[in-house]
Amino acid sequence: MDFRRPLAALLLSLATVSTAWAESPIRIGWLSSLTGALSSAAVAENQGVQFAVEEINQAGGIGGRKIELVTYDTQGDPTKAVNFAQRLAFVDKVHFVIGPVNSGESLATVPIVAKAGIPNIIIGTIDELVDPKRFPRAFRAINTNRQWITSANDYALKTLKKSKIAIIGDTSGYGTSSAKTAAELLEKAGVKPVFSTLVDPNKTDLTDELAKAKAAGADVVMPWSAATGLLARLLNARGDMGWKVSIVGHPALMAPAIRKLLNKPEYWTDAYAAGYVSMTAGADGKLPAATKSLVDRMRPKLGGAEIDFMFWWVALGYDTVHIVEHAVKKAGGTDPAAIQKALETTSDLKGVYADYTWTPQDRNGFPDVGVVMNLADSFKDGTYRAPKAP
Amino acid sequence: MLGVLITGLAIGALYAATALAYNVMYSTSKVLSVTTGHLAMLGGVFGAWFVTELGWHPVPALFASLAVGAFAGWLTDVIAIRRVLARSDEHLWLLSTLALATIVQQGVALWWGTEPKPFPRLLPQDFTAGLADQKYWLPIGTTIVMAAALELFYRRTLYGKLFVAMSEDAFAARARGVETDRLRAISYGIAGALGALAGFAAGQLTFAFFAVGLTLTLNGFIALAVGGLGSNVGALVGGAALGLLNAFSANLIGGEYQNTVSVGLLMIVLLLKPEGLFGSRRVRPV
Amino acid sequence: MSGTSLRPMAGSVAVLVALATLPWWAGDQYQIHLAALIAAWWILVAGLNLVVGFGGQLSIGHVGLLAIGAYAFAILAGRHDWSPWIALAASGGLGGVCGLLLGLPSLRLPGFYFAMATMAFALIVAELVLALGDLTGGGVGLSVPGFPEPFESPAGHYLLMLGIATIITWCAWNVARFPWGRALVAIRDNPVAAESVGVPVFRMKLAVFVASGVTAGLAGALFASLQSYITPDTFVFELGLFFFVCIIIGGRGSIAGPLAGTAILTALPELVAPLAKLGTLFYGLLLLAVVLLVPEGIGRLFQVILERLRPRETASPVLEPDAARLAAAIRRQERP
Amino acid sequence: MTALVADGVTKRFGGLTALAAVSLDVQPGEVHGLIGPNGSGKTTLLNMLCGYYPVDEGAVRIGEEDLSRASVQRRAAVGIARTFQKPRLLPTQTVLENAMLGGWRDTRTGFLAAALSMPRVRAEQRELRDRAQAVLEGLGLGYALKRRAQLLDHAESRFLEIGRALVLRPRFVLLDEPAGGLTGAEIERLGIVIRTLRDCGIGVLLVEHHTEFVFGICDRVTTLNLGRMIRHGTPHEVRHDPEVIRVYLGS
Repeated sequence: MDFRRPLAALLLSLATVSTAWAESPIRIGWLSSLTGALSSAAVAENQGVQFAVEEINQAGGIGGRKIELVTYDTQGDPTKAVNFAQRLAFVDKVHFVIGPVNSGESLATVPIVAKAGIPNIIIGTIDELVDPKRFPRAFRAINTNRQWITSANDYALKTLKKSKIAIIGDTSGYGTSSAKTAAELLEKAGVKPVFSTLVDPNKTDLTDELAKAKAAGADVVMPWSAATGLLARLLNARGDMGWKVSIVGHPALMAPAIRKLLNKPEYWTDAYAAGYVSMTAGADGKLPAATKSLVDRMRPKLGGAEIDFMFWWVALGYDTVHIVEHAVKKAGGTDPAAIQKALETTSDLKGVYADYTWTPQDRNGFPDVGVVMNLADSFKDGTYRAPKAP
Repeated sequence: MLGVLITGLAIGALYAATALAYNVMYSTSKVLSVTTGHLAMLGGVFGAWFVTELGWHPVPALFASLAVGAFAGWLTDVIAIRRVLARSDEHLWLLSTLALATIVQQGVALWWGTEPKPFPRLLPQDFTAGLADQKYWLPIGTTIVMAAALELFYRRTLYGKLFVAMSEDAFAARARGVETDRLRAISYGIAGALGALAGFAAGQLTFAFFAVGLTLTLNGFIALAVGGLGSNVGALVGGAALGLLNAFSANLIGGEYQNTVSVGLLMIVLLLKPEGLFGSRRVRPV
Repeated sequence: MSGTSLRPMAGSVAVLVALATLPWWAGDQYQIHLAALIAAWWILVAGLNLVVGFGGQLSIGHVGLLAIGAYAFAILAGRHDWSPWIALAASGGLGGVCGLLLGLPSLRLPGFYFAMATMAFALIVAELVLALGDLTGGGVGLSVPGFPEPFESPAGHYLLMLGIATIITWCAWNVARFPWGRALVAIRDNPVAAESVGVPVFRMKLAVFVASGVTAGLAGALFASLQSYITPDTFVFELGLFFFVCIIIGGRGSIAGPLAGTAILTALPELVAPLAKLGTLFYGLLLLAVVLLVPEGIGRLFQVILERLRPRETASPVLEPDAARLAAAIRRQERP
Repeated sequence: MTALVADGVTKRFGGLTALAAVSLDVQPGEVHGLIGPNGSGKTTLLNMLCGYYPVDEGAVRIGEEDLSRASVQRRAAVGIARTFQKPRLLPTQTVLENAMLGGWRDTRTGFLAAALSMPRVRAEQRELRDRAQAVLEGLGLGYALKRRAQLLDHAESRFLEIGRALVLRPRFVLLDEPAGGLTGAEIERLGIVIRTLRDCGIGVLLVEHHTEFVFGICDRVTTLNLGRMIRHGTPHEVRHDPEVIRVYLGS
């Protein structure tokens, strides 16, 4: 029944659009793959974006100007994403573009939005998406893929003190490039993976790959894939084999969807995924105040019960709108050049998901310290716990 | 290596079962339906839905899945075959079954979601059984039983004999008063049930996933073409060969070249023996 | 023909003039982009139409050839700094070569086998694009350069594509109306009869398949430079299905039908949001409806309606052979 | 004078011998009848002359040229044209276009020349159109040139198929049951057409069940039964042959 949520969201956004009455609203284009494969992140981010827009508009808008959100569902298709980017730039004439969600789509739309001179808040993790020279108005809010991988590598090497690493990527675009980056970064740290392979994301059984990793002497397995099915099968294969080996890798390892796919709940232990400081409960079991506050405010919207998806997506969506708010306030309007200036001199902008800093040379706003390793099986109410120091 | 062998055989069994379903439909209609793999997909998805979401016991869930598969098979005949076979254009059935397959796949994607979902444990067995695990042996066993049952069906039952007669000469069968339309509908129902059974048995291997259908349509077809169109022994051999080739190639050269390797096998067999390993050479029709 | 072809000709010219002036009357750049996208798809579909619509060979994997053209252009013009014009020609040439390599083994196969072979080809291309990451950029993809002035602006790029699409359309129309087109239709509708009059069935199928490879390669290059960035996510199997559906819905054995089909099916989901939600399901439903209700395609439907409207010939004249005229006709064409 | 010759041809399907060492020749300017009960191998022989079935033993020749291994297309190129038991037309094409298909082998231009509409292509097309139109008018189909073939009645379809065969500029025309389904008056007109072909020097092989028609029009008749030739001769000889009467004509 997943498709109802984006539909409701779309209707909601239409309603927002029609009730916006301010004379000169600030138009934000929102490219979101609300349906199609890999829609779960986009749907959650959309919750955050919608909520932020509502909050700001209820409080009177930004400097008296209401926000008008123009949402397009790209379905994860880069061709559609390009069409909609063109439409946002030339038909809807938006002041900002947020998205798209998937890296593949972003790679195609970012140059177009840049050419149109429109400020673009990037929420894809692939490194190539930002470039102060080619895309001077593209600012990234999310962490980079490199930040995830570096954290995971550090955790494996320094915290777990393991150095015989097996890398498993999937054959999708994201998986291949991440696995490659992971191997490069490891080699830079002086460690050569003992085993490295790419697996079809729909492959039914990973026992063989794990057996080979084991034979190669691996003492930690690092999967780089966003495919929850594949990761669940990896965990299952490890458990069924009875192999005691740590798994460290992509955030999807701790996706709540994995729980249902596991043969036994305990197969999820000894697995660590890159997560966020903002979404990690401290030793006292408490979330950071900003996160807690947003969770409480949004809970009624999300059905009132426990949150059953990763809350960081929501927080990221929520923050993107606030970055826009910050930029407009600081620039004193929506002039694109002024916005660029405002954002590239932004330092330590407080957000829920992270605190952002951009400079004229660096368009990656997410701080390295924002990433932290989480226990994969610690999911509760949308957030996580950090592993105890060994 | 034993592990590779058994995983290869298990996935090969699923390909072989799909090839058997192709054969059953082909016998009465001379049509290769694009929906064949999707029948197995429906068995997996509905099986998971009945057990996990509706909380049924696996046995009634199995029979309900078979019913869903049989219905889908029958629907294939009613919607995509019956009206089209009446016309002489031989391309139409390919188009109609392709359209139906797309509708089924995308419909399931909208309803069930595009993420793979878990398939329940069918027999009480600990997960640490290793290579003795049911997820390997259920599809292998099911496919062997399925092939044997089909053979008995063709040899011993009236309907089975009628299928054979119709596959040899549909016109002669009709001339002798066989209701070929009804027979074809029945064969499609049976093929649907067989496909669903295979999908159900292999559910723990594939998970309940909407995209399994197209993969099986292609790989089941490769198994069929390698083994020889119309031959059930060929379907088993072709399926096993393809499954093993897939497993060993993934083991030796990695997972990036799965399709390339499978299609390579198909091309080699078609070049050396166009009718497949166990197929019969057909006389050219004028 | 000569008398009746004047009207469609005038119509074509009018449409062409309207399209060529689009940048001056279009509401915005988005419409120009959409028109350019339609032109790119049509360049591929025009060639594929000869294979599917005329020759009756059901290829559902042309997206593989499109990807080859797109990547060839991106690599040659982008990474190796070839002139975009030479890279464009090379993309078309490579598409043709790959069409030859795919067609040689597969075009001898019966219908379903052929369809599966083309589908497998598309999957293999997708697989190789990811596996050969050093060449193709793997999952990250490649950025693609545009064309030099005056084709750099969106309007210029659109006009370039319109020009190429017009030439391709003219070529396809020529093939269709001359003996080649008839022979292809014969291969589709009655291969036995085609052979009986000496049509070299396999060679012709191969020739048009190679031609379709060339147009797919050209379309890939133009599409890639229009997108300005390509990733493997762009060239999904469903796109191959889309091209195929454009032809079947527009009508087999027609040029205008698939052209209209391509334009409508590209623009419709952009304009009607509920259709976009259904995505590929919509194409499936449309395909099924057309195959069951008007298997000759919607284009044929219009043709039949027009024929109905025309005054019926009253009672067929009697079939009365004229021995003298027949003998004269036979003697006249006697071989030397 | 070069004749189309089947020289002791044998065809087996699996264990079944469909034709056993059958010999037959069709002379230019001759109408040669081929009769026999159902399953006697008439159509098989015709298919072998056209190249649809390979010859297991024996040979097919025109004059000295051995065609036994030649493809269907090659045989069309040396002037063997045929019609089918059930007319095989292109339903969506016009009558004129169907007939023009017969002239395919005179097309000398390649794919590129056609795509670029070179003057030569257009000249060829014009010449072919005129020729096909003349043949159709001679056959009495001049009124239906622009009609789509699927709208033709049965007799018109049969005549159009003969027209297509004639546009191929054949030396030999093989007709597979051309009178099937025609009315008496139509058969008479078919007779006019066949005689005209003969008068123009074309050799006609006529496979037919309508014995009155065959005996009335043929110069020579060959009778097959169970894949063997049982009688060969003038219509008069064949008609009164006791064996032919026993197995086929009846008393």
